[in-house]
Amino acid sequence: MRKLIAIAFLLILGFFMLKIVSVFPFGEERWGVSRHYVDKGIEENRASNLVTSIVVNYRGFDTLGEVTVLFLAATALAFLLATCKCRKKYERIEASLTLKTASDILYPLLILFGAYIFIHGHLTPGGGFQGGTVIASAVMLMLLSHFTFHPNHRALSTIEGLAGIIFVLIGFAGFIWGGSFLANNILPLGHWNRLFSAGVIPLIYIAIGFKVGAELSGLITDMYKVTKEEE
Amino acid sequence: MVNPILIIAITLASAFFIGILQVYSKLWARLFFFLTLVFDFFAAGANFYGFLSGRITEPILVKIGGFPPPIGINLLVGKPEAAIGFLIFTIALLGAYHWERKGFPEPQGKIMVLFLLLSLGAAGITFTGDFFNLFVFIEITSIAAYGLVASAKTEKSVEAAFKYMVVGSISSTFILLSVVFLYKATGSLNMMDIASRIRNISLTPIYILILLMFLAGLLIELEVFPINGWALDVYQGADPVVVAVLAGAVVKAFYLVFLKAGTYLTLPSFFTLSLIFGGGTYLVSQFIAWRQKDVKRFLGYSSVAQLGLLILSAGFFLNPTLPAFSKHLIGASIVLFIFNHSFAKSSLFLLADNVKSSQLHGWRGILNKNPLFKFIFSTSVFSITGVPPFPGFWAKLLLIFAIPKNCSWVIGLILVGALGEIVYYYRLFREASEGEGEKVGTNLAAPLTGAILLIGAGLVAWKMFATQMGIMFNSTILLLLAFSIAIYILGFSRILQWAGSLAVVGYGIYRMVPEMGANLHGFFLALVLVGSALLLLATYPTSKRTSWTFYPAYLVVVFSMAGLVLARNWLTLFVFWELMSWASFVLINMGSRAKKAAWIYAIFSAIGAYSMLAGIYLLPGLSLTHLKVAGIMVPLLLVTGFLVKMATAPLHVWARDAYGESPDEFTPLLSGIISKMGVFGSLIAILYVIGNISSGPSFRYILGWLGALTAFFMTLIAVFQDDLKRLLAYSSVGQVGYILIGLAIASPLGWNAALYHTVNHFIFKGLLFVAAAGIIYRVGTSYMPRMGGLIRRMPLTFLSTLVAIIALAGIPPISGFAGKWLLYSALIEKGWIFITVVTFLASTVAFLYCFKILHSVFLGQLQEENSNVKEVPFPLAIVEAILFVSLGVLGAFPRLLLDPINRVFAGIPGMESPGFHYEKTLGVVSNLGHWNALFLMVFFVGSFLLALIFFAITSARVKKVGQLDVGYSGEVPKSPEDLHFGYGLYDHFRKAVKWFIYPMVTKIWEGIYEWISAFAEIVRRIYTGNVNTYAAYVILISIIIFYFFTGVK
Amino acid sequence: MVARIFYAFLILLGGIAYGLLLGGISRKITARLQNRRGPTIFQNFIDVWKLFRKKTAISHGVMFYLAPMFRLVGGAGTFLLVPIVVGHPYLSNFSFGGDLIVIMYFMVLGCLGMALGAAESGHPHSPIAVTRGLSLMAGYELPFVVSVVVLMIADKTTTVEGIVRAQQGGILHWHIFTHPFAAAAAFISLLGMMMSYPFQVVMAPQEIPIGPPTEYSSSFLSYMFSGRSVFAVAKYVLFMDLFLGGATNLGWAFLKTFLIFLWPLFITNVFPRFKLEQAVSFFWTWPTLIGLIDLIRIYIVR
Amino acid sequence: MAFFTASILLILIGLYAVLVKRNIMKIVIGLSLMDTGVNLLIVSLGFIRGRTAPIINVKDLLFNTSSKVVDPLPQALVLTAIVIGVAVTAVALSIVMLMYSKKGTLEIDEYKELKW
Repeated sequence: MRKLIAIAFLLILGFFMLKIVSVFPFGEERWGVSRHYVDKGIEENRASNLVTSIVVNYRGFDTLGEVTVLFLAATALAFLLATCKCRKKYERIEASLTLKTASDILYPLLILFGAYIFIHGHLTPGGGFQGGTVIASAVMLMLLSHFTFHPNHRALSTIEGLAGIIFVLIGFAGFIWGGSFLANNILPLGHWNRLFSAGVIPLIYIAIGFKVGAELSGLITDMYKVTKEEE
Repeated sequence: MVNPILIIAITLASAFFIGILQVYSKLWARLFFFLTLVFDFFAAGANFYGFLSGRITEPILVKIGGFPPPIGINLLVGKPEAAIGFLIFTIALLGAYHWERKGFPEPQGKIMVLFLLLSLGAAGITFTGDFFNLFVFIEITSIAAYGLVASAKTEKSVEAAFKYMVVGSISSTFILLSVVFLYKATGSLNMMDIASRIRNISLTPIYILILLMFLAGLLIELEVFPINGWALDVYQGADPVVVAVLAGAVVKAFYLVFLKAGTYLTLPSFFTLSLIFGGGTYLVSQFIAWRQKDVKRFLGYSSVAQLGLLILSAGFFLNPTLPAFSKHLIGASIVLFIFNHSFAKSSLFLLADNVKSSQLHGWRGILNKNPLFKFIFSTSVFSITGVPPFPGFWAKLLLIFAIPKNCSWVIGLILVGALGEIVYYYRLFREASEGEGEKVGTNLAAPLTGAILLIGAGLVAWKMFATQMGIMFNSTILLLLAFSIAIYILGFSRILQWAGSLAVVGYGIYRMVPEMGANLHGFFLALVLVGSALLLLATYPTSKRTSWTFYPAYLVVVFSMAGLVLARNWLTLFVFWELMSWASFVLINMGSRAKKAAWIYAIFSAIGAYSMLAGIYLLPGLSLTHLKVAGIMVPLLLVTGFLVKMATAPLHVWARDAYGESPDEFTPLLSGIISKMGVFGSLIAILYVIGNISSGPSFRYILGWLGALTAFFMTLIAVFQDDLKRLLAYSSVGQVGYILIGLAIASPLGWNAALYHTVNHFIFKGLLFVAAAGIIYRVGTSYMPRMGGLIRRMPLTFLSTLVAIIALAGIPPISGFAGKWLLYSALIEKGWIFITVVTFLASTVAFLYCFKILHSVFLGQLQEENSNVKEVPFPLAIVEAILFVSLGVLGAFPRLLLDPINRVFAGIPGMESPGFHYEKTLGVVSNLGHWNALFLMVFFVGSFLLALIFFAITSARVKKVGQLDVGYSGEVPKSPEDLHFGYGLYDHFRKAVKWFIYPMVTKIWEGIYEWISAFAEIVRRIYTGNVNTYAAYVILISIIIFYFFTGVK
Repeated sequence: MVARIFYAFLILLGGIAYGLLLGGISRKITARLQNRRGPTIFQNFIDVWKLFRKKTAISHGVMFYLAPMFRLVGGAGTFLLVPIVVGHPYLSNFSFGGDLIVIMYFMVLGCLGMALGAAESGHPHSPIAVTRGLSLMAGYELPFVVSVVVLMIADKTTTVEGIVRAQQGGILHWHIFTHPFAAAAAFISLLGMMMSYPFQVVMAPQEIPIGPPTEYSSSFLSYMFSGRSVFAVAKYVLFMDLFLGGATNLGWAFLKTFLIFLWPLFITNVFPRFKLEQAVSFFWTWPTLIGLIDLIRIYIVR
Repeated sequence: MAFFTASILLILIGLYAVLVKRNIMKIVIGLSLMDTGVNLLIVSLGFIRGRTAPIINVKDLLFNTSSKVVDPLPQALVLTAIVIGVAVTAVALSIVMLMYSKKGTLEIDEYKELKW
């Protein structure tokens, strides 16, 4: 009965949603403000990845918020799990040698890869978030495979905070020298499709990359640590 | 001006920094945390002040990244945003301070980051001018809130956080989807830009659907019924500090978004939507809180209700058809509501944090533990329930008078809801002031700040809006009210307070003399001031029991009555009326057994006040002049308010205990003068409104019957009371019934009767209550069967009581008869013969209790335990003497009072001739009969003296014997108890009239209360506590919104 | 004025004497109906004189002392406020002092005073009797008021003179004929007022000897007795004025009051005693309903 | 259209789990599903037929760009939305862990202490 009612509700809701999307034919050309981003993006920001140009500059404030959300989640999680006795005891099996060795090899490579992604965020698909996530996955891999692996929590927190502060400071620099918060006119924009181009965008993305990497690593560690403390 | 982006950026940076800092030093983290909050507070404050002072005129537009609005994100901070921002950081600072004092939970650094980001998120929601950015900030706020709600890490708090999170996720899904759809539909994310683009596209149903989806998401966050189960759980389960910030600050940010949505997204059904959801939430929540046993949850219900009211106001505020002035009023009302709710509710939650138990019974008596706690609690509760001069009152008033007349049912909804609110808030008040409770915490600085801010805001609102609404205040009255409050300072000595109060009232009389007497207002003014001065004299503080706040509250009552009778406008009258009612509530509540009585008093006061307010709202004009109204509704509503104070049946239920249990020093005022304000009100209502309606006579006839039935039944019930004050209470109510009859007759004779009896009743009932106070003070009980024989101990009190009783019984030659004579003459002249019969009978029955008072208290056998009591204290004796002498003088010379009354009526059309004249031999001559008061007095006194002298000369030696020496079948009784006939007086009569004294009205009121509670109980069950159900409600309500508010079928 | 006071004094004495005499007659008739010889019809004079001449009097306090005066003044005052012969310079008494409303309330004064004195005596029977008396009063007042209101409305006056004047011009103009139901109600309530059987529960000689004044004796009692007698006469006169068209001279007055006096006497000797609640219930139902007939008629035809 | 339908279906399935499932973890999974659905929907709303990704890495794209690439804005938005979704899920999971540590069960009916 409950299920039937739920399905009925959801079907009606789905009907309304479909109604809405039906007025936007799939694949139809329909520009709004983003036409400006597309047409003027290169001129204004010199970042060949338009999405990055939007994420970091046109809507950079959203991204600041996004970073905050992540930071917030990490903090909340750390806070909530700080005193939690959350897991029953269970036997931990040592990872196999193959896994350990592979992880050892992959770990620096993954971090490097992540760094690559966020450094090239303004040129290629990907960016700070993606890069950070890759770095965190490296940490996760190590955590899973190495029983004794312990990322330095203080360092993570510090990196996380500093990266965030740098983001804000870059914004401030724009405010002080460029006339508005997060303005992208304080550094030379450089040439299109070069690594050193697009003004502050790569800097911000690097900061984000560090931040996200540190945050997600911390997050994973926090969750993981809870399970370990019991033993 | 501080650039809003700085507030956000600096807060963010410091949140990050605290994240680092807390790893190294908690102290520094804490310091930095507060530094940031203080900075935010001042920065937001500077912006708000800039707007207030007019230094900033245009809204501040911040272009982030330097891009003009539709391209980049921008912040748009106008006056409302600045205000809400300031509010958010104020509440956040208070909350943080409170939490700091209480101790942050570990790990502290993390929780501080969460707290900071919560306020930041709320500020971001407020400031942003971009829809997607709004979504991001909503998410920041929500996630911080999830964490904070769970921060207590108790089972309840975690559960609440989970529910919040599930429902919040659905809400943000709706918001996100609708924002993206909006982008698709309009090509923009900027609010202003979308607003201008919308004007150019036609509002297709699909487009409306998108907007509705956005609103549905918002309505979840705004806790509308019935999708607010999560919110209530959060209120109940989370740490009160968190709740204080959520309810006080965060929700207000969401509300601002709601307002913005209404402004920018021109949604045709916005008005209906906000009316239905706001009004529904408001009404339902006010009632389902009735049976709630958990204080925090019940505060939650109240919060939800207040939000509902705000949503409703938003609907009106954004209604384009509203006239500009009404819009202005509603805007002001919204501001006041937000302020009021934020600070009052936060204070209450922070107080709840100081109480160990959150159960209602755990709150029992806690007000008596800490006066500061009591102050904060009372202030907050008063403000929320709309007691003047707190902002809640002005908010309600402004809102009501801004709502157009064609939506007058909304007024009904608001007032009924407000009534529900009174019921449960004062139930808490009652519980919290009853007996001695557990110790409360002393972490009171933050709520105290809130309370002080409320008072300040109330006064500012008074100054700002009173004149705009046409409320005029007599400056002398205001000065005197200020003095009244100032009397509080003398609280270290009750005697000093008493003397100070007398001085203030004396000064008031001195200042007001020119106003007195000349007309109706002046007449009542004289009664109020002179009468209160006399009764105040009798409040001579004989014991330490008197509370510090007794005299201030007493004087507030007195001067608000003065302001009331001087009012030249219905609204002014109403303001003072409320002030009087609530100040007297405070006084009644001081009685040690009066808590329930005070609760009931509060409820009935509210019934009266709100129906009066509705009546005033429906009047075609506000000034006290003849107003033409159609139908019986307006006068009925108007008069109900006054009838409550007169305790006319069936609105008398409050009177017995309120009179009986209120402090003995206060009861004389309650009966003698406060009830007369009802008389004043009814008089002017009849004069200016009821006299002019087409159904006038029949309506007045009903009033007459009400008066007669009140007189009869209350008198009958009074006969069977064994408690002195309760007996006098019923008697008082019954006597006021006579006055109502006189008013209803509305002939010159009738009104003369009414006013004469008004003054007279003040004299003799004031005297009786003063005497009762003295007796109770000396004997230590108000239970009459335990008294008796006091004539030997208190001769003066007996004499004055005797005279008062003769006046009460209306027996010539004492002045009480005058009112009776005038009333019967008026009744017979008018031809209301059935009422005449009932009235006559009532006054006959009154003899029964008259004898009962005299016998049970003064006559019969003196009990041994009372054998050492003394005469009443000297000031009381003076008052008694003054009053009984004036009864006698008026008895002989009724013209002393009749002439001023006639002067009062001389200015009123149709009342120029008093309906009687004076002749030398016949005395007062009406069209029907005559009555020579002076002759009767002389005749009676003369013949009495003659008989006495004759007796003294001629009769035999009179031998005085002891009290036990009675003819008792030859036995000599041993103790007075055996001989005193005190218990069960009139038991035989009770058998005869048992059908009449069945407390039917009380039973009906109780039944209504029970039924509403039971119904509320059923409605309350929809909050099953199961998160699946909550989510299902969300979906259901969204579907309903989508279905009914668009053309899409 | 002096002459007027003097005559009033005389009339009062006459009233007292008449009252005492009627009391004696009543005792005689009752005795005869019960097959007793009974006392002489002047027995009440003898009693009063005897009591008055007693050497000592017991007092229980101030109110106790004053109550007989209250009683006497209340009775006498009422008597003097009711006009015996309307328009007569002296026999109209002090009727200028007040109308019927005044009289009705003045009547209570004596009762109240007596009740207070009796209550001060400290004897439990006194308050029992007083409360009974007051309750009974609440009972009989209703039908009486109903009929009085009928008369007031019908004659458009509240003065006794006005009511009497309205009945002039023939026996059929008497209110007992023009408003028979109202009169019936009033006369039934007169039974209660006189506290005769079946409404004798106040005095209740069996349980609470002679009612409220149980502690009174000697000269106090004589005062009370006189007061009571004249009070009774006042009521007869009032009824005469209200229902039997008043009197044009003393002879008529004696006749009519005597007739009214006889009415309770007949009833007294036929009925047993009502309990108090029965009495009140009775008064509030039957006589009231009877009176209401006329009240409704007046309400309609007015 | 298939994309739209599929992503809406995904949202609905997620919601279904929230409405019906008794296990807290499943509810959280439902929320996560819902997020995914929304993200998909947003991305597909930005799609324009026959266009390339909005990365101007060849000269050709530099001119008349708006006729050659898809709408980049929804992608930017989705990036944010994804991160937010992750954050919410993380917090949700930590709350679930706390709940489990309190009562040792994931049954939703056990968490009805707050009601009425």
